[in-house]
Amino acid sequence: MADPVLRVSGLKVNFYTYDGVVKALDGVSLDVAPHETLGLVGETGCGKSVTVNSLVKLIPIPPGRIESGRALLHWPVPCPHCRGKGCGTCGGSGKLDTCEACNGRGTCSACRGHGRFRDGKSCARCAGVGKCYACDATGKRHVDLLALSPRELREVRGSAMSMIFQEAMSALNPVLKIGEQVGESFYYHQREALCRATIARLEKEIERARGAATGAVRIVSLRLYLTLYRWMLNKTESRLLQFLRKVPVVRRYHRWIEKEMEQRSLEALRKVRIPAPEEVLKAYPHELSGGMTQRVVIAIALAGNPKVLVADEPTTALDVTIQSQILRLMQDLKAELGAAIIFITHDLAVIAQIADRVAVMYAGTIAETAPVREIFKRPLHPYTRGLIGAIPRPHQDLVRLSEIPGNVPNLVNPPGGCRFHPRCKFAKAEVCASEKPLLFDVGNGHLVACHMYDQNAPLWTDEDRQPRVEVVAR
Amino acid sequence: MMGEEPMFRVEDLKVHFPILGGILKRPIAWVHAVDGVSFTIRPGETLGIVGESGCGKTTVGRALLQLVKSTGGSIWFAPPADGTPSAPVNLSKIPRRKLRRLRRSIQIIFQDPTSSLDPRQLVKAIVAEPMRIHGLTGLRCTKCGSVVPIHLERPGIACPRCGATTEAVPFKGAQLEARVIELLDRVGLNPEHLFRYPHEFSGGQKQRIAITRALSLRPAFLVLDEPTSSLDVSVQAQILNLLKDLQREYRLTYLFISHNLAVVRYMANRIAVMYLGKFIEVAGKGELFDDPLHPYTRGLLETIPVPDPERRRELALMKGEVPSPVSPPFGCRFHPRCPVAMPHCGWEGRDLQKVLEDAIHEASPDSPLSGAVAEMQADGRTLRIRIGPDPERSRAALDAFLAEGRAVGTPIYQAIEETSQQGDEFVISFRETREPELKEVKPGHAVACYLYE
Amino acid sequence: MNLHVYVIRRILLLVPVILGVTLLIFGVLQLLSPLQRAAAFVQNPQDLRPENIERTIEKYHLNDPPWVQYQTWMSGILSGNLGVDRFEHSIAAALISRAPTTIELAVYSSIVIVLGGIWQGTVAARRKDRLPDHATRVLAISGWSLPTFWLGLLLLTFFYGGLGILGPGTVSIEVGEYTRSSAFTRYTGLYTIDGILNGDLFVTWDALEHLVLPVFTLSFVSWAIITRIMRSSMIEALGRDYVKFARAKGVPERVVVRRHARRNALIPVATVSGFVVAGLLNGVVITETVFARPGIGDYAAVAALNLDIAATLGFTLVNAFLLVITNLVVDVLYAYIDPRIRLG
Amino acid sequence: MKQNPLSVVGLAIILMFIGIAIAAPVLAPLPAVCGPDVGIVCDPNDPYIIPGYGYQRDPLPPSPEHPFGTTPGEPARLDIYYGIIWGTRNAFRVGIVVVGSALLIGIALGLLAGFRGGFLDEVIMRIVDIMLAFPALILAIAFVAAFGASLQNLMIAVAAVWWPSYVRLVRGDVLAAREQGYVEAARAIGASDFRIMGRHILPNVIYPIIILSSMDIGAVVLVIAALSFLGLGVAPNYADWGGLVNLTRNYIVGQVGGDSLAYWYTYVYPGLFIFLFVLGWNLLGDAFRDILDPKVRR
Repeated sequence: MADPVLRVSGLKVNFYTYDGVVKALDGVSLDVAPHETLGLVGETGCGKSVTVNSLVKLIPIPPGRIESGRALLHWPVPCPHCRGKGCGTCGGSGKLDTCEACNGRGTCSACRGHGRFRDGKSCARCAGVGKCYACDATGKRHVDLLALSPRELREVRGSAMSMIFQEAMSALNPVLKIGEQVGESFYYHQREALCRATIARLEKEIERARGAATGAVRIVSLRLYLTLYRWMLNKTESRLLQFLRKVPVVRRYHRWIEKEMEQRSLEALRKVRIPAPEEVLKAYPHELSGGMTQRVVIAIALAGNPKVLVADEPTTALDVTIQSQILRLMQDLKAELGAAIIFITHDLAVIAQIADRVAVMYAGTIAETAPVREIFKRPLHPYTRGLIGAIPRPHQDLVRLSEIPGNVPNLVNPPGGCRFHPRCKFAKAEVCASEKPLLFDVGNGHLVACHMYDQNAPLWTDEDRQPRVEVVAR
Repeated sequence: MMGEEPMFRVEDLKVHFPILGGILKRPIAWVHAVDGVSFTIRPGETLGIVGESGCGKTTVGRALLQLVKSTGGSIWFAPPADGTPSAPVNLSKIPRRKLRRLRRSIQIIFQDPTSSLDPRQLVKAIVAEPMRIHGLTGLRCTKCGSVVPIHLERPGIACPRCGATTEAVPFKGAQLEARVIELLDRVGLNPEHLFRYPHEFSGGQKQRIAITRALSLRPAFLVLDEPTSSLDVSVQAQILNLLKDLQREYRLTYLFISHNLAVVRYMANRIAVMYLGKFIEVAGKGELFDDPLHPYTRGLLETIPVPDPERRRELALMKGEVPSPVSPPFGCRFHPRCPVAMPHCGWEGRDLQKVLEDAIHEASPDSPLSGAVAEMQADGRTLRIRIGPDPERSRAALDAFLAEGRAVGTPIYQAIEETSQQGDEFVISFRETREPELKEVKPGHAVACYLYE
Repeated sequence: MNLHVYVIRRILLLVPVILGVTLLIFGVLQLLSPLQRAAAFVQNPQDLRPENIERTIEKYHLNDPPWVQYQTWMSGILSGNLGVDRFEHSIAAALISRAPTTIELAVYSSIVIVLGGIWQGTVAARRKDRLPDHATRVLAISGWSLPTFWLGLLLLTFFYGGLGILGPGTVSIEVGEYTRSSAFTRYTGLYTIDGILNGDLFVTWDALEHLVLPVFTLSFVSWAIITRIMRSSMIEALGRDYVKFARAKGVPERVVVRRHARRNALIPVATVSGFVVAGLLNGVVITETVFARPGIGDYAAVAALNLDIAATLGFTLVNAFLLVITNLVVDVLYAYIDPRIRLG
Repeated sequence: MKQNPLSVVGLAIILMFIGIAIAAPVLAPLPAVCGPDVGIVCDPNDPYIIPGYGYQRDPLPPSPEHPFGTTPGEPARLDIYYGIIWGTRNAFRVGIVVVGSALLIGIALGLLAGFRGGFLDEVIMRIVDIMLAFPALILAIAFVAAFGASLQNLMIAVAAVWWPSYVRLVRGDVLAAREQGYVEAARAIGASDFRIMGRHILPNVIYPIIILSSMDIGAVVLVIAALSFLGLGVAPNYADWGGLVNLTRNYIVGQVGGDSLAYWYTYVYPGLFIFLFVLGWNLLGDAFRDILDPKVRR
């Protein structure tokens, strides 16, 4: 697999509630390749949402706390020297994309990649591996999402990584017009571009005003605006400007950039195939249908053209006919803008249709990850097998669905070892109850966290390991 | 089974809800939740109702128990007095106390187990309450005193233990608790759950409790209203299997309501597809899935995602969204979204209004169409257009637009009956149509669509 | 339903309420025998002689059948005449002449209450379960539990009695003299405003000095309510999906709070502010009594003390109307903030 | 509770007051002998009448026999300590009676309005609106002014202005509960309206309201105190906190300059007890609100 755009490793999250410590995530590791759609499946409370939300610190903290883990996101920054125009420093690309820690070498800067120093002491920086700790040996510029400052985090949110939620209707602010809500995302991520565009428009405006006889006053005001926007271009977060926006007459200057925002919002809405976008911009959320709101939310999420788009159960609340429309839309958009998508759902049917790779989660751990065809053909983890066996098929008459006995465990005191073992028919008390299984690579991109596939623990017969999906078809 | 007397015969069932509004909060409009539905349910079968949210499927289920008062039509129910169905009664007419007694044999499982269980009642109380209300009696052996298990109970059956005669005893104290435990055990819960509150259980377990409560009355008929849509896949499998087993053991009759075609296919023998308060297709499940007739049914089957990456395909699209049930479309209610709609499917003013609005939106500002329409006002089959400032030009533009449409052969334009001009008002009226009614086109396969008339 | 239908509906609903209000008050009156009511009009006990009583009863038609009395009474009210008090002065006139003082007090207090409450509530919500939250909580609850009159007395005795500053009354004696002189025109009757209008800022300053303690006393009690509502609704709003989504969009926290959360959080606050006003009217009576401010509250207290029923009820009626109107305004405001009500 | 330490403080305060109320006869016994000859005025059969000590204008400062000093001598120098102790009993009595009766009316009407709905609902809620159109204290003042000041009238007046808010509260909860799934479920198993109301709705709405309302005891005491402060309360020598403050009020406000501070005890002690009493209830109530209010619940 190509260098991942996002590599989550050992993510551990707890919630300190009054009923005890909920061990929501217990060392979750994920890779997301560029342009791929990763399907994240699991039942309620398995931690799918917590995983992605904690990446951009959207879990409530407190009670939540991210105990450990890293999330390396490949994130080139605009070249500071040329402001993205392209220059020597960035080799004309306008972006800086080499790891600062290792200057693109990919080796640990402390031990030069030897893993240990001359005196034989192993390198603490890279835990003796020799890989660059900052970019995970890719040499590209990566940031650890979990270590970002609030300010950086804000920049990442919505631009590098943006989200779609299940309840589109409640994701939109009921008292703000759609236009205001779409415009925002441009305002906070592309202010520079907006300013440039506005300035250009203003200059044109001034030219035109020159022509007109009565333009004198107008020119003055336009000039004022022009200076203001030049200012904004340099220091985006200017308190003065924020103040000016409250001053009655001067406030007008802001309309120009708002016009610019409106333009882009319209494009954004068109992109998600919303009919009559002009009306929609003026509407309030409750005036739109479920399908429409979900489209709006998608438009907002794509506004900052993200590298990773997280879709958290985007179609669960919708009817089949609308669901298919949205899924189709997402397929098309993905082709257009080539972002990687993390698609969270509990519906394996949807996964089968939209995902390239699938990661199955159970009780805060990754049970199995594999390419989508692979996982449906050769589900290895007992849980995955049960899950696939339990789906009713629309194009097949089943005599009986296979069941997974028991219930999802309470994560305040989860079962030790493999969290699935109390419900697992293959469980061998000795290992499963005591040791937490790691992800074993069983080849062709198929990883499974189950002792059954640990070559060093031959307690299971090959017959056990045979991927059987108990679907009794007639 | 076929010949048998139906347990339910529902004729032209209507349920309309008022929308209150205006200054005095009087009904200003009606939601046609269920708008003339007829069907029968035979003993022992499972009728599935499938449809999108807001199509009225839930309301049908509630109307069978008269939890919502039906606005029109009749619900004939043949209460099986000790196994053999007796004379049918019309549930929508009988007095409330009688109805309350009849509810013994008609029960319902709701979608959301969390809200359907009283948070302040213990499981024991929840399960026992129905038996208390109806003062149920159980059969006890005259010799060994053991209570006959629920699924064996027949009047005058011999004691399964010692073969002695049995007598009817009202459930109280120990007897009652014994029966509750027996029931809980049957659905896979155990006695230690007796004295817990609902919130201590998982969704699946709560649904099991709800099922127990319904079973405790030994009903003949169960309405299953999306019983698993709030549950996870693995739990759903457990519940669905449980329901199937129970049906076999207690010879239950089900009405299974769901939006999930796959689940309905798994549970039902016959399936009714519902759209905007109407049944549009009713067929045995094999029939329905192998040879769907109604365009909507076809559309559904093509749009549902299949849990199999091998059969991965570009998802088909059904255009538009479900219209509001307050003023459902004329003629066939599906016609605005129908891919194979025909001129006589019931086109009306607002359809054209929408088309025109979109067209005007797309049209470039300098095209004649853009200024042609000052105002549109659709009522029923006619669309009144106040044409723009420049009458000739506007009129010409509109005519051209309509003509173009006809030429292409789009049904809506062909449905236009006549166009007339009164002053600056341009009136377009569509041809009269009736609604297609549900007709058997094949044995056991009825569909409401003009394609098959 | 759109805004004006909504408003009309609200107004129509007022009619029965207002009618009921008058009926209730009138009913209270009727519970007393004509004799008792007549007694209320006799200045001093020595005059409680039968013929006096008779005369009074005649004079005020206390023997007419109730509906007739109600009719005359109502027509009086509708023409702005609330009858006369014990000393045969027009109640309406008395209330009007005293209104400015009360308005000054009430308006400034409500400003403090609402703004302070919203701000404090927001802070508490954002720092939930941390020091500011707990501090707010303690402050609010103690404010809630303080007897208004006691707080007033303590402040008064400490500042005025002890330090000799911030005395009772509306303005200090000499300023009072000046304002009554021809050099000073009473445009509005509100000292703070008139001072500015006359260009005599020292009057405004003096009036403000006398307002500090009463306003503090009055607001400290009601402020707690707004704070509490604001806190809980703000906490709710901050937990909503749209706030989460706004954050996910990369909107700065400051903006998330101001623009997304607060505006929604204000909706319930608008609804309770009506009740807060009621609280104010209660407090006004006490505060004015304690700080010897000659407002309508003080008037009512005195009237009640010497059992002047007519005056007390007149005052009550006015208050009821005030409150009803406020609630109407609040409802409309509410519909204005929340588009779902406006258009939904 | 554990979530909110303040509530523990509240509980402590309330318990303390309950203790005082119970032990009143021990803490503040009537003087052994009293009558004109010993210069002590008291009523041996009504302990709520505060014994008075002479008619001098100035109050007596705190001393062994008058721990909190006495009020100024109009109508007589009353022992503040005694008044406060017996005032505690009075406070409990007043608060519980008023809130209790208001609550009964509130629950009854609220249930009726909420569950039956329709015309009955309309009527009840209109009446409630009318009652709520009056600022509570002011309406109470009107009542008292009309029917004369006495403890009974005081309590009636406050109760009369207190119940409407409960009706609104109960009705709201009933309406919410009525929409709950379990009510429909109850209907489905054939339960009668009466049973649904009694077995399903009532238990689900009543506990929060009772708890919350019990916290109003503080608020009621506050209103009563305010009334008696205005002189609309009980006889001046009756053991009532608000009354005690009232006795000293004109006296202080009149004073200019330092010496009004000299008699601080005459108003600080009674006021302090009112404050503590109400504070106790509110602290408790706050904790309960947090537990009951889903918005704030964690």
